[in-house]
Amino acid sequence: MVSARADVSTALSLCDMSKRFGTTQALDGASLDVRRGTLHALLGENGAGKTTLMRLAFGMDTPDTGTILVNGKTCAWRTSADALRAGIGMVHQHFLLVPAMSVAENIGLGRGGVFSGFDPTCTAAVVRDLVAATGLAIDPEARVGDLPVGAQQRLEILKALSHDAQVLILDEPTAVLSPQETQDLYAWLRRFVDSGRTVVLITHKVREALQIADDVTVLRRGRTVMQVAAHATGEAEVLTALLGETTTHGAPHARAPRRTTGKTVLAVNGVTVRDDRGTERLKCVTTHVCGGEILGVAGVEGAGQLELLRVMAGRRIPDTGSATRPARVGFVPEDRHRDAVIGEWTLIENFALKDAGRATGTMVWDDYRVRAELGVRAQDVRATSAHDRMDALSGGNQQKFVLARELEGAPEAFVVENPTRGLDVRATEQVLDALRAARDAGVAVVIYSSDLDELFSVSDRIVVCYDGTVHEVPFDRQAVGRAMVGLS
Amino acid sequence: MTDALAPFVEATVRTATPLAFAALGELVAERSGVINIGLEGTIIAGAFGGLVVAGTAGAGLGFVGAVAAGMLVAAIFAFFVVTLKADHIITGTAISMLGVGSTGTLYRLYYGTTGAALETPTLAPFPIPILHSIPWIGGAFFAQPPVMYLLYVIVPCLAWCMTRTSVGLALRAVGERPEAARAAGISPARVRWVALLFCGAMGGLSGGTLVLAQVGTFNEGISAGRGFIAIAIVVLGRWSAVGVTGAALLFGAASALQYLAQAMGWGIPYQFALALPYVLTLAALAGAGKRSAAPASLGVRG
Amino acid sequence: MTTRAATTSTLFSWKRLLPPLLVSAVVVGVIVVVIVAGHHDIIESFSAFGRGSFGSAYAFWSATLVRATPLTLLGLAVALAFRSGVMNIGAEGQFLAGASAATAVVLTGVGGGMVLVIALPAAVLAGALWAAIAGWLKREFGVLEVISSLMLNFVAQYLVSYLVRGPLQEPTHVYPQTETFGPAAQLPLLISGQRLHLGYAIAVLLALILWWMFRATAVGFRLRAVGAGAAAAASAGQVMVPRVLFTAFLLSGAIAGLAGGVEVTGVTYALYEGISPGFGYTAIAVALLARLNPLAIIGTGIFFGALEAGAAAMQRDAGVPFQFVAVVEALVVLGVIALDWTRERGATRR
Amino acid sequence: MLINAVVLLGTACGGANGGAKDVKPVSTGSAIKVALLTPGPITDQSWNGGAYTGLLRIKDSLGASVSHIQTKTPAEFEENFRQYGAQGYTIVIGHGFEFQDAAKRVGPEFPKTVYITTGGNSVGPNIAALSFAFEEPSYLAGMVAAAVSKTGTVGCIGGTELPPVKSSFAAFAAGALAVNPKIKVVTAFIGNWDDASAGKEQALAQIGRGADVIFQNADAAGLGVFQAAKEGKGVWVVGSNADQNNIAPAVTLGSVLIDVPHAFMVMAREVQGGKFQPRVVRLDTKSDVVRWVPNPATPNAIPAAMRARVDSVQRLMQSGVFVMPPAAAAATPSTGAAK
Repeated sequence: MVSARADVSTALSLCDMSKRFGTTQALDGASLDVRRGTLHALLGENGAGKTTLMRLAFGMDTPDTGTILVNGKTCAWRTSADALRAGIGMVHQHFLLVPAMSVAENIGLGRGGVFSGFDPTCTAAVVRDLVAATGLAIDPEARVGDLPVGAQQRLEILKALSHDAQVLILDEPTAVLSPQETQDLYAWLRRFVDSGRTVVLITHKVREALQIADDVTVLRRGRTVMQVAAHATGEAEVLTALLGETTTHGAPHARAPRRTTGKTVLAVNGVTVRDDRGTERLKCVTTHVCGGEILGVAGVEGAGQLELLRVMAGRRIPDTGSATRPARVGFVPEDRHRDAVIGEWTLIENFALKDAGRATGTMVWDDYRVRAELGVRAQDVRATSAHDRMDALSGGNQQKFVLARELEGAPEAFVVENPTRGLDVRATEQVLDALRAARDAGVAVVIYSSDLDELFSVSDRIVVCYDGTVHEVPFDRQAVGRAMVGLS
Repeated sequence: MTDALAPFVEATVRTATPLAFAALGELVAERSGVINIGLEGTIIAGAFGGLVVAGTAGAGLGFVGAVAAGMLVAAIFAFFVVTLKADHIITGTAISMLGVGSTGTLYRLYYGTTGAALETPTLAPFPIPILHSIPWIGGAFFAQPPVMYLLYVIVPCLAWCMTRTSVGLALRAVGERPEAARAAGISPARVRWVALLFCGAMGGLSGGTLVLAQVGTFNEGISAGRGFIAIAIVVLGRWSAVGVTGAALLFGAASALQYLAQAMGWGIPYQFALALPYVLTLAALAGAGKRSAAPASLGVRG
Repeated sequence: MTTRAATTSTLFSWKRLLPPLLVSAVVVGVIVVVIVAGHHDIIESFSAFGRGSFGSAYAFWSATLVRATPLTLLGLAVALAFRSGVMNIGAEGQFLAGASAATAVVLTGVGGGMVLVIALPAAVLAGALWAAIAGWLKREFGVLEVISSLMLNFVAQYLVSYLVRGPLQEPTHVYPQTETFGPAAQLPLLISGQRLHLGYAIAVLLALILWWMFRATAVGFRLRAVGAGAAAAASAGQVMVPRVLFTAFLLSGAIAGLAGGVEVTGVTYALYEGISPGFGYTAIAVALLARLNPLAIIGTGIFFGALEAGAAAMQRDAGVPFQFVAVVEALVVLGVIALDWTRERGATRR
Repeated sequence: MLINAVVLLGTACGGANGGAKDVKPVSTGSAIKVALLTPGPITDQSWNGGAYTGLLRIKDSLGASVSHIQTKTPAEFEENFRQYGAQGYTIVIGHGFEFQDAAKRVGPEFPKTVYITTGGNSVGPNIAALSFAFEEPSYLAGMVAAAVSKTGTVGCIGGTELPPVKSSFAAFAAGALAVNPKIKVVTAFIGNWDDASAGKEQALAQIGRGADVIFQNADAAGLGVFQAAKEGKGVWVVGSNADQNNIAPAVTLGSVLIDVPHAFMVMAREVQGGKFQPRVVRLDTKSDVVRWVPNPATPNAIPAAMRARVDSVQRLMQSGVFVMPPAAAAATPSTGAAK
């Protein structure tokens, strides 16, 4: 079946795509038409099938049914190399880079014939040309593993462009970026589109999508439920399509007056932290949090905020200085899959994981089961039972589970890193509500988020990390934004 | 001292040659993310393949037989490890057993249980003009059977290929992060297949060298653990072609020292001398420091 | 819904039976071809195999289980390490260290009638210490344990070779072995008239203990957490990962050392060079085929014990050579891997 | 005891030409069953290969049913001794001194089976040990080596340090010293019996040290020693265990031979004839089981005077009056009295 709209002006068209993984029907006849020279936002909740659809478009998976048309011609990809050759590039949410190799080598990967020479200096020159042409600054000789996240993302885009991509697919590109980086990226994408090429942007952020996109497509449960020009719709309409119901999302929360307990719960005094190579990531930092307040920490990637949070959570021993912490500190790390849960374990075992370091004697599994079940109920985790495997849960439910675990037993302090990263609208709200509830119960909460809007919507007080130092700033967007880039 | 040095260097190079072939093969396998503990089986298969072919077609073609036999065993390993995504270590153990067992069985089928002493044609040393008369090292490096000179081609080629060609780049990417390679349009499975077949060819060459360039005969245990030593050499050489060659020479030197110690009657218990190479590797590993050069996906199934 | 489930399950049994049958057919087919090519009697070969492994009470108790003892213990050692994320392939060396230590204690004559009470703990300690070298190298220098433990196997092998010709050699200083142990240093037999010794009971008990440890104890949970996700264990559980890895090394080495002590006091009653035909390597297969489950290792231990006992009978009674036996063992392992694959594939297809 | 053995052997040898038919009726009536356990592969053309040839000769000459197994560990030795005993084998031969502990342990359980170890000194009602006077021909080889050596250095290369190998090397050194008191003897062990390449390197190291005659006793690994000699100039090898003169005829002086098949036949006949006597059976030059076999392809390598001298010493050995020098005798395990 070929979509009626799939003509020559359509850069990429996906018709009636279906894909099943095991018992999960990830896509169920979804369609997408992207006009050439437009920025097309692909919206949907977690698990709606956005990423799957784009992986099919990029040849990383083969569809069970459906047709892919590029410039009106039917295509069938065997591997993503075919898609690349046809001018489709993709920037993945989880970067697909080789950390041990240089920028130039990463760009050179998969290019050229079997035995054609690859000259790093030559590719470095190519990269410099690309950098000059695109304005995406990056050092071709740097080792990728040493680069900050923003630079890695620029590299991913450069990689796609180095194949002369006419259609660029980006999967949640702003999730890891600071506000400034996000603005830069959007501006760049706009210029890219204006030069006659095409962008597909996968995102959760409805407002942003409506601001910068030309067209919007919404997926729900593997089907296309809305395909419309951005100017022809509104936030409420999109949200209804997205969630399948009306919602009050987006209404600003009434800011309650600050009501801290006045008692300092968490404090760091003159703390310095060095990384493996001896570089100071935190430079003699002093700050504190009181019970009953949410301290928001802002900062661009690598400014020292993660080290600060880890010292506060007791996950990192400072090289000099001291930290005063209560006995119980809940901690939600940024990288959930790596640092918070074990995918092949049950929820009960994952619940017990928090005690792994200090447990002695035998494990009372019945007790852990009861506690896990209580936690699951408390945070509305959607699981059939506490005996489920962790990786059977969606990302949002996994995150809610981690919150439940870390909030259990009334911790006096709660430290969270980017808690809503990668979550959909509904799950994000639930997570933030949980933080507010904890604050209201008198817990000292510390949150770092790369999303400034989110930070302002939950925090009572905001500090900014800049180059390893911490600054108290007024509760003001402009002040925070300036402090993040080192302007006082 | 000088008259003892030249033979010592020669023994070093001779002992190192089969180890270097096998270790360079293992290097490529490990760079693609596969740890091939079945190398021992590949070497002995190469030794036997070399014997069979050389018996009818001469030493030169014997090496072709050795390479083919090594690749055959490696193909079985690759089928299980790459295609069936089986565990590397358990498959490798089985492949070692299979190589040793099947060569022993076939040897009996071909040559009988108590067959007459086998003598296979061997490659004569081919001194390279001028170079072979360099004092101390000329004999060791430039008056060897021609197969040894292959190393002079393979090592720089491999070093160049791994850093300067798209194939080498693909190989390293697959060993470091297969999903990144897949996203770049490279099939990790195909790369691993090729890497393992190369490893098999080199293992076969190693066995062929033992039989057709050094010993001139075959016996059932002739590989004598070289597959395992080669794995150590790859680690010691920090996963680079030049480093691996250096480590092979170091192993060769340790063995040569052991031969010398016994011939000179230095009175060290010979078990200590034999254990020396392994202790040396452990010491060198400890000295190499924390930053490992190991491919990130080494030994990961799938 | 129910009808659909019923139809799939009937289809299923077919689908489920077919791959194992195919794989078995291929393995048996290759074996038959090799036997025929070697001019051996097929029926005699197979019946010898059956006789030697399970064919009689003697075959089972005295051949299969006696061989299964070191394989089970070492399989448990390997499984403990692997489940904790430690790739200890040095069980062979730790086995030899344990055997040497137990022998040394027995030969000093300490403890009189209770010498085993000292000798076996000494074996445990020696195995743990031998493993600790690799563990220490990993903790201090980040040395890959796969390599270091493999290297240590060779060092241990030469160490035993030295010991039986040096400090531990029998009194006449002629033979490269130790004196035979007295009855006090011999593990009691479990069944009269059979060779099965207490060591096997220890192995089974240890399997139960490890199963319980992983399932129910905090230590086991910690080991498991580090094996399944070291970063998560460190971050969410505040587990001292390097210390736990080192502990896993010590425990694994201790069990392997015990296996060595059990072998000299239960079977050989003396230390010899070449006391292990590569038990430590076969144990990797034993552990992995049991999917690192301690209880299942009892089964895979018996399986490999039977394989070796049956293979010996094939040599004796059917004249099938030793080298061929290695081929059979390799084919069986590869066959099981292939079966595993068909099962996994079946699981993901569903 | 020793004299007794020799007498018995004499009778057994005398009956050898009579064929199996004469002996059979004396036995239990049915064909005997003989089993052989070797510690290494029977394709080594040396220690293990010789034993297998012996087993086949028992099969062909006596119509025995035979079985062979290659075993690796002491645990397996014992297990297979038991299995053979349980299956009613008449004779079970463990080919090496390392089998004696297993024989001591299993022998009493199966009194109807005769356990024989080649090497060692363990004896029981149904246990005997074959003790090869391997030192005698080794001594002769040492004499020849000293006479042939131009450099005054000769070498010995063994697989691992086993008692029979050590005693043979000691006798070789004694023989060499008897001819040339200034001769140097260097000894090396490869560490295993398989690594032919390492065997070759050991030989090359000794050649580099000046050795020009090398006595090898390393089974399969020893094949590398022959290769080293072939590549060297003026280097000679002495083979061992089996007749190895045809492995590298141009560079081999001769072989220190154990006629294992002969020895096995002697014992098999004795058991079949119901005349088994538990003892250490010393098989020496006199019984013609061990002997020095010069290489017929290189008759002129050994000076005529030395050939004559070797012959005369060999005659002394054959008549049983030769006395080994004390240094060599001390290293000989079989001279320790039978327990």
